[in-house]
Amino acid sequence: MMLDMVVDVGLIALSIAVVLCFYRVMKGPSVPDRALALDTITTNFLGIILLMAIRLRSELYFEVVLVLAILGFLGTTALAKFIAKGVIIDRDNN
Amino acid sequence: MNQGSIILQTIARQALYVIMIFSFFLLGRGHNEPGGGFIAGLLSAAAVVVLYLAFDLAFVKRALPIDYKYLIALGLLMAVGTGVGGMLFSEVFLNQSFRYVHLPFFGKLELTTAFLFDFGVWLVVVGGTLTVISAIGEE
Amino acid sequence: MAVLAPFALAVLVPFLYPALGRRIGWLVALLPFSLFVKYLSLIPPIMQGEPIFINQAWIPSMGINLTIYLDGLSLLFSLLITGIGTIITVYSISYLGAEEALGNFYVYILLFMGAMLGTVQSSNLVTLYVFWELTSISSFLLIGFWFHREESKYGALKSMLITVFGGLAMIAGFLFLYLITGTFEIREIVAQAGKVPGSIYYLPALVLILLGAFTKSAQFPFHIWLPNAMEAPTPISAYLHSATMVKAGIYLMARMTPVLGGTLEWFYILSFVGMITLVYGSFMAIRQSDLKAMLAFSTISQLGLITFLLGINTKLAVAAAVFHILNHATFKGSMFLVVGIVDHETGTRQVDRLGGLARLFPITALVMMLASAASAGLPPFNAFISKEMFFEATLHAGGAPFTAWLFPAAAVVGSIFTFVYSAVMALKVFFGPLQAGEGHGHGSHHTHDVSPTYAVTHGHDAPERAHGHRGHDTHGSDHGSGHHDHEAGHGHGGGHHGDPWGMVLPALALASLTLIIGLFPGLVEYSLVLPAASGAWGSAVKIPHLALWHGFNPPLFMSAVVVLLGLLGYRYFYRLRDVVESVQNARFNLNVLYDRGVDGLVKGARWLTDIQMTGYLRDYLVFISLFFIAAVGYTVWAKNGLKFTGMDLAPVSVYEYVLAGVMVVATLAVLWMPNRLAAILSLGVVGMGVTLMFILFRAPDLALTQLIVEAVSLAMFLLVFAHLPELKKEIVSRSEKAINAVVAVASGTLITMLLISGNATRLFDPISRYYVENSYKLGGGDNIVNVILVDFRGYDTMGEITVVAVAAFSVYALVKLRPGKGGKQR
Amino acid sequence: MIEITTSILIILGIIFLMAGSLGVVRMPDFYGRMHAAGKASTLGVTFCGLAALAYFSLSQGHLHTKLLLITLFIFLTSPVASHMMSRAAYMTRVPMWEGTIMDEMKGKIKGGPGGKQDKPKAKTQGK
Repeated sequence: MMLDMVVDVGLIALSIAVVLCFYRVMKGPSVPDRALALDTITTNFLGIILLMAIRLRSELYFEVVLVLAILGFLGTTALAKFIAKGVIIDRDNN
Repeated sequence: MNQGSIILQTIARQALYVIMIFSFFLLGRGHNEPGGGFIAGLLSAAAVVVLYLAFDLAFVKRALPIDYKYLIALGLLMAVGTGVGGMLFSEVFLNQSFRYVHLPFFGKLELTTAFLFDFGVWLVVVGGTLTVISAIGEE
Repeated sequence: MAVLAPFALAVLVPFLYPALGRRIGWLVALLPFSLFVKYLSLIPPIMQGEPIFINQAWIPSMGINLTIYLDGLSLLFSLLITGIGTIITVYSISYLGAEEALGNFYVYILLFMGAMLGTVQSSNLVTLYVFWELTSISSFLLIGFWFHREESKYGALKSMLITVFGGLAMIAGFLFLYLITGTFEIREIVAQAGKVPGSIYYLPALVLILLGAFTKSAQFPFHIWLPNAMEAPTPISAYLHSATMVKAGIYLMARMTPVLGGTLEWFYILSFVGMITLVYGSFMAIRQSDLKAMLAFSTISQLGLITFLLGINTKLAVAAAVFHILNHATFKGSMFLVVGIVDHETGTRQVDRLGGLARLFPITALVMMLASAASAGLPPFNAFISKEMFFEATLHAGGAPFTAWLFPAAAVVGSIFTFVYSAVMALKVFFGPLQAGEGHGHGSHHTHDVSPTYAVTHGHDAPERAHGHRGHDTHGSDHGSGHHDHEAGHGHGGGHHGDPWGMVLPALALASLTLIIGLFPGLVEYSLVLPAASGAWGSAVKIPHLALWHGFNPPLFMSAVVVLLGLLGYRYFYRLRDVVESVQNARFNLNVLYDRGVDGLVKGARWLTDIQMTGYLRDYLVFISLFFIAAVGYTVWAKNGLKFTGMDLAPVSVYEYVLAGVMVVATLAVLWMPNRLAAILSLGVVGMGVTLMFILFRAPDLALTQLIVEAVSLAMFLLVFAHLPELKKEIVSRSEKAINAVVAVASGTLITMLLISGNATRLFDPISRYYVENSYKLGGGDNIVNVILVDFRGYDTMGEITVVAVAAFSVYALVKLRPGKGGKQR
Repeated sequence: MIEITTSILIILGIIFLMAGSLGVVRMPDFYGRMHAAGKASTLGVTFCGLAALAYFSLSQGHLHTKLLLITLFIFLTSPVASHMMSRAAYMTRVPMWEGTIMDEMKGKIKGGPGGKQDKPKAKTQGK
């Protein structure tokens, strides 16, 4: 099956991408680097899960994808605010 | 309006609705496909946290004037209520029953007491998480 | 059910009290009275020997059910409880002023009554134990009724500690019995009584159950709590600590006689403990200066007497014991009530300060005469008959040769002392020289209730006393202050003395019983004593006819000796007391032992907590994991549960290896991360890895939950870090790091081993098959995981959400209640 | 037909995702990496999403709305996350690559390099 073969290649490629980003998480001189690398890992995971969904032809995984997307977004934004201002939920700064 | 980035605020407004719909969706079908009170609850809490991130406490307090602790209490009441409800029909405590109802538009809909129980769980989880987050946030 | 009625009323009392005020006493008295009548009506059927049996399943699976079994023995006790209960409640209406917390007083009394009825009537050992502990609790509440007084609290705590300790021993004994006979039902145990003495569990069961009985009935080593229990209001002392509660131990021994009795151990333990308590109790009674304490020790000695009789374990002895239980309740109860009146009227209970009250309280004096004469065992009274039977029993006790003379001798000595202190209480207090008990005495023991005090010699120009009730009470009670002062002052003029009818009548009723039973024993013999004795003995008991006169026989001779020496003792009472005083040395007495024991316990507990509570979360973790490794590691090693063979492992594809590799690297990375933030991030990677694993193994639900847990914990970390001080890396000593490393590695390997062996052993077929099959049929949903979560295991989920709720509230409280930065309290 | 379109979309997705990851690794300073992560990966995931969408919609005959919503959501939020991260990095003066020619943002963001120093950039302000 041509499609399955493509999906497998894709999976392997994405795994390599994850390992690459993981390298950045390890090395990353500054904290934002690490955070960004982690964000990219999450995005790669999204890709992997989507490919898995196609590979296994089941629709169960879309929930996981969306939840992962939301939480990735949430995590990174919280991290960003934390790095920038040291406080995540500010009282009222207008 | 505040020092927070404008982009985040606009996105936050849209994202909030998407996440909320999705969490209700998850809650609703919990019985048959993956979903359920816990996950839905946390997702709704995540949605509100996005708001917290984008805007500040005062804004969110105005937007969501409810005190989260009441949510917890309501959730517990509902969960235990469904349990006790079972006993009224001389069933064992927390025994669930389910009926199939045919709504004109939606087709077969399954009404289960489990959903009420799940809804209770949902309320508790949302209330709990947000109480903690707002408590620490206000610190 | 009769047993539950008191509890029901106890629940109602708090609501009725505001409405009825003081009159609630009458309503409350109605209940025991109606029960008393009901039990009286039960006497005929029980006399014919068919006990009443009601079975109500409580925890059927464990063989514990609420069974009420009313035979002669329990009927006697029920009558005692309800009869004296009525008298006490009526008495306390006039005894306790309006300001006292009457509401909960009556609740406690009813609680106690229900508990006592439950104890004597339940035929299931566990239910009996439950009620038994309930009596301890209600006695704790009642002793500590005047909770603002130091002595009450001390007394209550002491009695609670000792009786509950005994109770625990008793339940252990019951479990042994359960091991032997395989049932909790007393009747079945009695049926298999033959098997019990033979089995190896017999001795521990006997000792433990006796421990429970001895602590409750204040036998020799454990009697120390009874004198301190005198801090309770006098009606309570009369009810609990003389007539009913302390008899629970006796009831238990009587009930266990057919099962545990009949062996040498039973004979020696019981008779010797009983004998020592009898002599020691009466011996110490003489020494007491406070009337109530004297009565307390006399109760101890009388209980010793009954235990002594149960120890002798002949038909006559058991009958004598049962008969004496009845008599003791009558005369000791009335003596307490009289002391209550004396204390209530004169404000003091010091023997030396009281005298010549007969002229002031003629009827009370009469009652006291009746009661103390009975207690001394003089002829026309009921106690004389039971003492005669007691002497008779000691003569034919059997057992070792030396007991043949020791028992009677001890009996006589005990009775002499009893005679002396009864005489003192009656003659000296009421007929001795009129002493100016002006009541300035601040006896440590006397109560401080609202009594208008009388200066014995100086009249108190109170207005004409309204008859019988306390309408004239002119001044509020000072019961707030610890000691008792007298606003009554010493107005001169004719004193209006007379007996407080509200209190005298009940006492008179009880005391008159001693005379009635004494003169017409037959009345009581067949209806109560014999059925009760046969209940205790396990088979019908026939004893010579109860009568005042049995002709010239050794017991009569012994009684004569007792009377003679008793009078002599009374004559030289003070010299006798000095002799007794000298014997008693303060250092080694049991009370000090008890106090030192309790303090030692508290100090030990504090020492233990100090070691553990170092304040560092890290130390707690180390403690926990160390304990985990020790416990689990040992059991696994001991049971050599580790199996590495026979594992049907799923094929591990390349993909999983890569993922596993990434996760391992990420976990190790956490150690070397420069700052905390980076550490959590790499933890995040591990979390993602786990989620992916779930996805690989096609478990979307689990993946979702794992994801969410990841995200929330990440958020929590960030929130908390925002407040933590900005220290990059704690400087942790090398040794501490080593320990942590060792602990981490050890627990890691242990868990992996467990998992592997867990996977290998296939003891039960996996539960999943059950869930798969009927999750749709029963639960109505085809998402098995959720159906389990909500339906099959609904209870756990409910528990979990309660935990979530509690956690949220506690975090909120912790954060909010912290003193604010500016020290302002939120 | 379904397989061809899905495969093409998948390959596109993978290319962009790989590019993104490579960029994150290879780029000299944070801001370069941010470009790669922000743009390339998001595009990559969107393509994967479209692939899945195409596959399931075509095989089931009706447009798979849920998947559409998800892809849209990712497409929306991922760049914002990168944006926030870069803002944070800029405010905490993460060093730029020495070869940067011009910094258009100098002085515009509070706390950034050259910005108006009214608020100390202390990690934790006094609450």
